[in-house]
Amino acid sequence: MSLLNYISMMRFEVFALGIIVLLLLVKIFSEKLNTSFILGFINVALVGLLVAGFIGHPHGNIFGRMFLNDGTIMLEKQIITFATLLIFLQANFWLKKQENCLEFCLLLFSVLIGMYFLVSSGNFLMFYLGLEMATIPLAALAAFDFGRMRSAEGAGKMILSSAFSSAILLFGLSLIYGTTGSLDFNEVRDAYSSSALQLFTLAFVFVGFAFKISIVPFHLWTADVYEGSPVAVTSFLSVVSKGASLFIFMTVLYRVFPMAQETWVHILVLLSAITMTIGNLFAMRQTNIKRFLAFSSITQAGYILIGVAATSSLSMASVIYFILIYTFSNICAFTVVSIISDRNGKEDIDDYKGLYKTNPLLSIAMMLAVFSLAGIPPTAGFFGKLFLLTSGASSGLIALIIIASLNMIVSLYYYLKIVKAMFVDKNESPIEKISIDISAKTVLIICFVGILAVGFISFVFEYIHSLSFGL
Amino acid sequence: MSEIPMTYVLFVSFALFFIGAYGFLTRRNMITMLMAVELMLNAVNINFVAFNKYLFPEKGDGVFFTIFIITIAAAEAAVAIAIIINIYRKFKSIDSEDADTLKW
Amino acid sequence: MNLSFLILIPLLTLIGIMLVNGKTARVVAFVGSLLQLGLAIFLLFAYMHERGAGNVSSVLFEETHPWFSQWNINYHIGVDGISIAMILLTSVVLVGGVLVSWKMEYQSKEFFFLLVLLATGAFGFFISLDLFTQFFFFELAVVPKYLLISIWGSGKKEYAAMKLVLMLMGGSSLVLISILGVYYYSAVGGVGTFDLKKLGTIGFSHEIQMFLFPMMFVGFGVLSALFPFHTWAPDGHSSAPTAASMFLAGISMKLGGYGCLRVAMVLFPEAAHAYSPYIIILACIGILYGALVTVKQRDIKMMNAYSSVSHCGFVLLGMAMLTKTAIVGAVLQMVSHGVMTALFFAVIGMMYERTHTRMGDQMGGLLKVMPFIGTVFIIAGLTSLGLPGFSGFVAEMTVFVGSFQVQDLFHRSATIIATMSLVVTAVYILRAVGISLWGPIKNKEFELLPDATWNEKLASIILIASIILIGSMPFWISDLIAKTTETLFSAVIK
Amino acid sequence: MQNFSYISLVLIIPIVVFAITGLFGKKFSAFSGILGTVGMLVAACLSYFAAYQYFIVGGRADGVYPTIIAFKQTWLQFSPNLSIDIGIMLDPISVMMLVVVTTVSLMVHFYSIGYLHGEERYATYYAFLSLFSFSMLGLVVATNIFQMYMFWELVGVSSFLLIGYYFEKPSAVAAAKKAFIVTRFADLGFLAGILVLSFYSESLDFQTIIHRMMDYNSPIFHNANTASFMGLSALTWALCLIFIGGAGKSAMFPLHIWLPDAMEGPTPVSALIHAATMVVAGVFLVARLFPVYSQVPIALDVVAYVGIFSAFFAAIIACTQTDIKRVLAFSTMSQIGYMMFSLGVAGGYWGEKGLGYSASMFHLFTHAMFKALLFLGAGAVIHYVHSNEMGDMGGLRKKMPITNIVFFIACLAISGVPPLSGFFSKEEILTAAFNHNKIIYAVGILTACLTAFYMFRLYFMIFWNKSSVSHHEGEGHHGEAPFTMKLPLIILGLATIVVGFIPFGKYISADGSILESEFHLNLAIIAVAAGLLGITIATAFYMKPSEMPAKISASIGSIYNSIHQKFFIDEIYLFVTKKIIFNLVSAPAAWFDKNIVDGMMNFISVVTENTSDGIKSFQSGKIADYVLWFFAGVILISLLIVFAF
Repeated sequence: MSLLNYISMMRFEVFALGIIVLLLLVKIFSEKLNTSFILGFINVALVGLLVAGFIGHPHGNIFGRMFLNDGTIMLEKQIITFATLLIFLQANFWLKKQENCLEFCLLLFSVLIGMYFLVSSGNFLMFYLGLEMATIPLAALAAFDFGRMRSAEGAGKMILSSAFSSAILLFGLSLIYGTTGSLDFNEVRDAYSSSALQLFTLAFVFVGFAFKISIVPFHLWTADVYEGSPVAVTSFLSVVSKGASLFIFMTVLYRVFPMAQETWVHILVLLSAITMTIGNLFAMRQTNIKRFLAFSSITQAGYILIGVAATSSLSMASVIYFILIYTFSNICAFTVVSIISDRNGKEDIDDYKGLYKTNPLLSIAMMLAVFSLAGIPPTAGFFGKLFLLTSGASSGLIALIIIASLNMIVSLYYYLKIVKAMFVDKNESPIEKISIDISAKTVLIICFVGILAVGFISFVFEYIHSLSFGL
Repeated sequence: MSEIPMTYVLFVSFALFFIGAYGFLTRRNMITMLMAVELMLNAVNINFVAFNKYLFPEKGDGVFFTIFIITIAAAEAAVAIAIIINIYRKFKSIDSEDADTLKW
Repeated sequence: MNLSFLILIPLLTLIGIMLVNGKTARVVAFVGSLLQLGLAIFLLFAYMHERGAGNVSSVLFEETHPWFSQWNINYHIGVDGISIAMILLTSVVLVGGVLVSWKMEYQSKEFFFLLVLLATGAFGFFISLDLFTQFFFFELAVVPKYLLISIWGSGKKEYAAMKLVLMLMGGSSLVLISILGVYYYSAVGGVGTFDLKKLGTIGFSHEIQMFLFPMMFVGFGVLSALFPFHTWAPDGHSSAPTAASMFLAGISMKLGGYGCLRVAMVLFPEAAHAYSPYIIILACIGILYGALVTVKQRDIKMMNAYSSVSHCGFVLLGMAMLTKTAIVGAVLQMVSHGVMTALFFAVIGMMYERTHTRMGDQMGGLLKVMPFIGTVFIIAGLTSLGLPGFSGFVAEMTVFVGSFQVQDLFHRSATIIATMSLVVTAVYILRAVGISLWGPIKNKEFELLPDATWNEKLASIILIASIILIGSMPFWISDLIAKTTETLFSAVIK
Repeated sequence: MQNFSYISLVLIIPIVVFAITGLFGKKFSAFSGILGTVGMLVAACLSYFAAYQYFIVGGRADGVYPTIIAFKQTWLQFSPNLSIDIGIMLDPISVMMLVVVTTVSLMVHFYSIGYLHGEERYATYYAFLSLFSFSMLGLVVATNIFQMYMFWELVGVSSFLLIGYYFEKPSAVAAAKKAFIVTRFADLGFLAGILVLSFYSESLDFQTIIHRMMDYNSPIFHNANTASFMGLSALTWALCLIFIGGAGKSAMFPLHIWLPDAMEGPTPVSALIHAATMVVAGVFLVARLFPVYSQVPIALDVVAYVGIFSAFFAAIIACTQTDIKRVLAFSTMSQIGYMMFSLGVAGGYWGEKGLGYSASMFHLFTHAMFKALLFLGAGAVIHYVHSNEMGDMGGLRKKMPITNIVFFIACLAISGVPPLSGFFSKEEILTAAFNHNKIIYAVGILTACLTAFYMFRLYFMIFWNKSSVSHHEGEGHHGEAPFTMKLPLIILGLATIVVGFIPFGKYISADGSILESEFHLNLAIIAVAAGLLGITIATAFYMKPSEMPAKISASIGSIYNSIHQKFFIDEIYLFVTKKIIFNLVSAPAAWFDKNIVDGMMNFISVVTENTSDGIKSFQSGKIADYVLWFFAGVILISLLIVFAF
């Protein structure tokens, strides 16, 4: 295998690594940093990454099956890259004001590389490395807002709980290694015999994922970190980090533990029901919009688990499809939050009262976003959610679907509260008219198109389905 | 020389793991909590090495993994301590109970 | 006849409303709705022509395009007699609604946008033959109501809007569950199907029917104010702005009825038989209880809202009787009530706009001040209490005659109980007429109030014309519906 | 067989007039009266011609008058058997009713030109009048029981609109509502009856129903007669229920309460609707279905007893009323009671037994004439005096000579004094009653006496009694009445005198054959004597101002009072509706809806919110707690995996 092949296989990783190196060099050699130049460069680089994904479809594995690549993984990476691009664009305005803009980019790309490796991993070692790489810099990012107490507190909670979670995960992995004699996904699968100890280890591994995806009761850090972090990091956490973890979660469950399917489907169903219910109940009472979106994203994770539990190729396609749609909707919402928060630091739902009067575009964007999250037609969220439920139905998870549908009513309630604040409520001093910078505007437009079009255009789903697999 | 049976080793590692977990749950000082995590990670390390040595000596997977864990644990500790210092600056305390402004 | 135009025109109208500025939106909405009405009428004639030419397939103008082929989801549309009646109703009410809101000042562009969006959902719902597509349109017609009510409404609008949307969403959740259940159980090796026509031929087992039917029926039933899930209706209708009330009571409630009838009963005929007594009981409670509660209302908008509960009970009663005539009556009642209640809400809105009160006893003597509006109110009232010559009579009598054909004491008592509401209806309608229109003028300020403007007149005339068209010449529409009923409900009809 | 298709014009003209005056009446208000009158004149002429053609030219076929369907069109198809047809059916009674309705309507149209001159809503009035005429005509020519029901409702609503014509008067509003709701309540019975009857006879068509129900051997009749509910056969139920409808419209006890109040409407309207035409619809309904009724003795008995009781009951009340229109209203009720029991005592369908049927129709016909005359006369008086109270009148015979004369004629007629029309019809009724049921006959005679008494009480109180009416003198009052009002009075007066001589039995009888009514002299003498007795007492009491009536009423105190208060029937109704229905059913229902049913929904939301609030400590903000939960989760899942799944 030629070097070119290696690079082609690992194009995302290599590309991202190159950027990191470049940034470091810039950091070392330039006296005074030109932030807008760096931002422009990163924007272009991310677009380049995205484009790079479209050239050819490398299949195969390298490093002794440590690193895998196929269509699904490429797609997942592209979604991750795309989401990162959107988030970065959204954060441009904020980053311009930061002295340490470069560090932010460095950390972001480290996380990104971690995620690339994570979704590409074919071995638990690689998986672990990717996971930690995607977590530790993220904790640093969460603490990026030096000046704010909350940022530090959130980051502290994140790093400590993630350390704990990875310790538990590792313990599980060590037991897997002990019982199967390998860390390679395929070999583990072949050696897996569903003995009591192995099932026990499954629980430990499971929890490692559950932490990242913030499934109840492993979600408690989520809201605090979301609230404390800068908006850009929050959206990254809620979209990219969660998405990447879900991708690998599915891969691991489907590829490594098919023997224990019955066991983990039960657990997934149980946790899914708990997750959406608890997420909803907490989301109802939030007043901070970021915290609110944190719980909303927990609820969404609950819905996604339905698709994971359904274990068919259609359900996997639905999950990826949903994550794509969720990306659009959540980023749209966070973009609005960041635009407002960056200008005047207002993050309370009450501050949004009367927003439509002064900022119609932002309100409509927010409305579309929450409707999409709530699964209201004609937004794409409707299709995403319905496909998840349909996949659940096809696998006969009727009870779970009933719970999910009931939860959708509750979630509609609080999503409508946001809409109500913006469109209905009167406010003496609403947020004044905001001129939106061009990059954020681009994000909003892309999200508009995404939210409205991804659902109707069946091609997207067909494409995803052609790449997905199931049990 | 008779070998120490693997179960002995595993006993130590399991004990270490749960001691670490217990420490994490009961300590309020963040640095101590971090140390507790290190204990847990070391338990995992022992596991890996022991399994590698006793059960699958033909390949070095476990040992390699251990090395990576140690490395990453260091990185993790670095970031964690940085954050904890930051917390100390803001809260004038590294007691985990004090840093609870974000809740509900 | 390409049915997709029925969705396309509202969509283009929506785009048009988005593009133009402020005041022009109403013109666009009006033109769009008129085109739609024209199209609906054309569709009626095209349908009759096809039928006349001997086309006997159960639905006409079918069109199928695969949409999400992995799920077996198709964009499958087509119409039968029942849906044509509903489409006509929707387009008439839409024109009326747009006209009535002509003078809307506050954020009129958004208002018309949401109104037409609602209509789009309704049109799509009525022509879909694929459960997924149908559900899509069904939900599309729910959430805009929240905004319509909470932004432009009156009274405790926010509470009402939230309650309405959540309850309707609850209904639609049940529908969703049952649709997914259908999908699951229809899968014979591989993926299931959403196609109504195909599902109709599958024949679910008894247990499955017994499990899914109540969910689907109650789910749709919430929308058509099935007791005890009707409480969204009074608050929602009364708080909504005029056009939205018209749409809510006129169309949305019919979405529910149509769903119960066209989907639930067609798919689960056995369960429909098994559950019909319970539905009859609930419908009767709804009819009589709704009417009795209406009597107590001071607020005339509230009155009409509760009376809608009562009237929609006839829809449920008719379909649960499971005779051909009664089912035809149920559909007729949907159409009739749709137009009637739209007219009623329109005229109540006109009165409210002028007097700024919805309390009947604060009005008084309005007939003298505004003869046109007063007359329209009386006509609407007389339609509501089932006067021959107006549509309500035709529908109610068909339900009664149909219901009475079931030869046992239970069904007959139910019919007789239902007929009692006719008297109660007369009581509250006349009471409303008596206190608000007749009698001496209570408030001196009212003496100077203007009568209807051209747009209000036009809206009233269009709606009244439809009422009279159905009421004095019911044969065409009853024929239209009866033929479809025969083929569609052959498995259900006793 | 002749062509009767022109009859549809009789219906079309009023509805067209209604449309024109209703839509464009405002523009040419004054013209609408003339338009309405001319239209009705044409309709009346057509009806007369039709009657002539039907009875005289056409004559009998096979010894009976044929039933001619002039027009029939399916209007609404319920099922293959059941459909509402709109059509025109001509048989003796419908032709007779056509004549009655168009005549009285024409008179009222004409009369109203003067009576309502200068009213603001003049055009509306004529529109409603035309609507009423249309509906009433549609009712009488109905071919289909459902068609009849439809027009039945329509006359109800036109009556409602006309009673509420003076809608600014609260009393008029209340009266209109009452009239509509009470009749509507009764119509429920009618509707239920239709449902039962149509189910068993499998048809809604009058002819078919009658044909099927007359056939003893048919399975259909057998079914209807044997299917029983609570001890009565389905057919009995059907007929009794239908009779409830008829009783409501015809103001039979206990559904009569709306009629006196309905006098709030303009007086010509009372003449047309509440005296001559609409209120006899119930009688007409029973007559229309008489062949079926004749199969069910129980139903006929119900009709008879309700009729006679109402006749007597109303007559008693009429003696105490002081409002002239109310007196007339009760007298109407009483006379309709006559017609009803007359039908009820027509125990059989064939031959002599059917005398009651002919008599009833005859009385309907004559009553229409003289009662319309009385009302129009009363209208002229009210027009002159501007009051309904007898106390404000008296001694008007000088001021209003023509009115005086025609009123006197009408009073004689209603009292059954020969040779005026009322005598003939009432005599026949009493004969029929005598043949059938002696008790009814006795009460009938007593009622006849009372009738004469209160009518002459009325007459004397208006035109005699006080020698002069002081407070009307000085106002420079207009004359008796304009020409438009006088002419109808005269015409109807003449009609009252002559119509009695029509050999009614020859044209109208239950089985369609000629009924030669014999004249029973002794029975006639008793009836006339009863009438004269009543007149005499009235003369004694009321011709001159006298203390006697007051003394008598004082001596029977509470009885008089309860009669004067119409036996408190209104109060009972009021109690039932206001207290029981409104306060004990409706108000709790509304409360229940708001607090229980809706409360349930709100409760769900409250519970959700409370739960949400209750579990908030779950997210305590302390990292140690988070990790504890985390660890608990791990343990729980491990346990679940190992033990549960």
